[in-house]
Amino acid sequence: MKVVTVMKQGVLVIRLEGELDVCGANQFRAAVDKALDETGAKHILLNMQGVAFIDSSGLGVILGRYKRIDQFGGKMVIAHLEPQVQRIFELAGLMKIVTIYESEEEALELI
Amino acid sequence: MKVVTVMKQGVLVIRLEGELDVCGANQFRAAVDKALDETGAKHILLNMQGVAFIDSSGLGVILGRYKRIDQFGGKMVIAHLEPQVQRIFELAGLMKIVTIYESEEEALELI
Amino acid sequence: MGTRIKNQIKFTILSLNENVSFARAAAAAFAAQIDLTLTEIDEIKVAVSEAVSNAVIHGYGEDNQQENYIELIMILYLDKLEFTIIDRGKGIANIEEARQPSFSSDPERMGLGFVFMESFMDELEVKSEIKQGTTVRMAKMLAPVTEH
Amino acid sequence: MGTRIKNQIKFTILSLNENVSFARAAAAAFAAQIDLTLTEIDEIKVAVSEAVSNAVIHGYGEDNQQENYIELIMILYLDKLEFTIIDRGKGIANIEEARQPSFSSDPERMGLGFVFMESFMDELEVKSEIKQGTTVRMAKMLAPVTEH
Ligand SMILES: Nc1ncnc2c1ncn2[C@@H]1O[C@H](COP(=O)(O)OP(=O)(O)O)[C@@H](O)[C@H]1O
Ligand SMILES: Nc1ncnc2c1ncn2[C@@H]1O[C@H](COP(=O)(O)OP(=O)(O)O)[C@@H](O)[C@H]1O
Repeated sequence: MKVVTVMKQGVLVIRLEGELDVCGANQFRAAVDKALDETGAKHILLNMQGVAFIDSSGLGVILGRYKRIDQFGGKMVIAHLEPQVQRIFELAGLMKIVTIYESEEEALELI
Repeated sequence: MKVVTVMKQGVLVIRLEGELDVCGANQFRAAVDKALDETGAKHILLNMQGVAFIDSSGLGVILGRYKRIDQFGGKMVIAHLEPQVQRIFELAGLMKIVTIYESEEEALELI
Repeated sequence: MGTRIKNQIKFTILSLNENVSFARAAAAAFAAQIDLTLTEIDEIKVAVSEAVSNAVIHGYGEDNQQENYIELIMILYLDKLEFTIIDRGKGIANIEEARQPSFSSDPERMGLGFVFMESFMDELEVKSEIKQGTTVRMAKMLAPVTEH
Repeated sequence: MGTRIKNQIKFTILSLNENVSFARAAAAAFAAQIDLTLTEIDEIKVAVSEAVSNAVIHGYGEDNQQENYIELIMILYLDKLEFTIIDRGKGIANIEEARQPSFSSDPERMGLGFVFMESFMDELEVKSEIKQGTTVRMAKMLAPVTEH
């Protein structure tokens, strides 16, 4: 799993590449928690274009980061969700707490 | 392995898709021998654009078809050879008996 | 019908997070020999991923030893594709409770593993014994093919 | 150095032409855990494909029975990636002769299997006994990594 984090208009943008399973989830957690600590960002934009696989371990870390920013009123938005990944999001009820956008630009504008 | 055979300007054009291993080789042999029987074609053009893997079983059937048409003065030309497949061709000395072209059109023109 | 084995692959992996993706890829490669849709293959990948992750995370847990093996048996029958995942780890005390949606013994996890296995496969059977280990058998039924 | 096992996967497949691609994909998936070039992964795929094809074609031959198993053991050491392919088939009478370029007991084949295994791997060891079977062990050395 490749995790790239970058600040854009005060939002922590996270670009993921690879499979978000138990391994990917560990790498994701470490990278994002470090970035949140360092930047103090309130909102998260998750660019999932490079993620073709996710399972419940992957969902768990996304939900965990959501909970972390939610307690300070932060929002989580997602750009580029692959159909098979979206299906898993739906099954897990995650669509209720995050908003999905077509592109990073659109997501940044509307956050 | 998907094997499509079509006659073009008197040449038997064979388009391959998949991995040319022992399984692919069996399917290739059956399809090409049938097409040679039915069309009586003299020359063969092998379009290898869809082949990303070949091993010695795959090489073996190509060489076998070459021998079959060679005894009647036929030629075998190849279009679109992937680099990793070309490497195997070189190691096996097959480059000496077949000519490689960039595209099917070029190969058909120059056969 | 249904009992004849058409193909079978059995493998043993060390209990490591890194091997979950391997198991998933192997399951997808095994499934590729039959004509499934991409969605069906994705479903199999998720289900196998959940079962193998559980063996690594819950079955063997922190106890990452060189002798912690997970066995994965893949069998193609005429009418179904079956995956059995076996660990010799700590076992499940209450299987019924474990299979409930949202139940997890780990507060950091979602308790959706068994839910996904259920939703994505047509059969799911869990056997477990404390300190002996856990066996999860799951299968996807295949559309009958007319032989020609 | 070199003896510590970092990861290990063992699997058993039925001797079927269709399983050669499976074995190859599994080898590539196992190799993917280390930082190899695409060319190196292609080389491993060819070498494993040759050894498993030989087990199916020569080891068990026409004798396609339900009990014909091929074992594939993949081990990652600190300094090398090793693949061992074992069949319990008919064995090789003269190993030295069999390893010669262009030697094949089958006129339809090229006799290049062992040549490719030699060229693409850094170690190749063949053990065989008539009617007992054949074991091919091959390894690719890994560039030393500086740990940080
Ligand atoms: N192989 C296993 N060995 C021991 N316990 C297991 C195993 N698989 C599942 N469990 C138990 O069942 C619970 C529910 O599993 P699951 O639905 O996959 O959710 P999760 O993995 O998110 O906890 C786990 O939290 C664990 O306590
Ligand atoms: N696993 C095996 N069991 C029995 N014989 C084998 C095995 N592997 C190789 N051989 C013998 O060695 C010969 C050379 O093998 P190889 O170099 O792979 O060429 P090819 O497969 O084209 O014949 C084979 O023709 C066969 O006689």
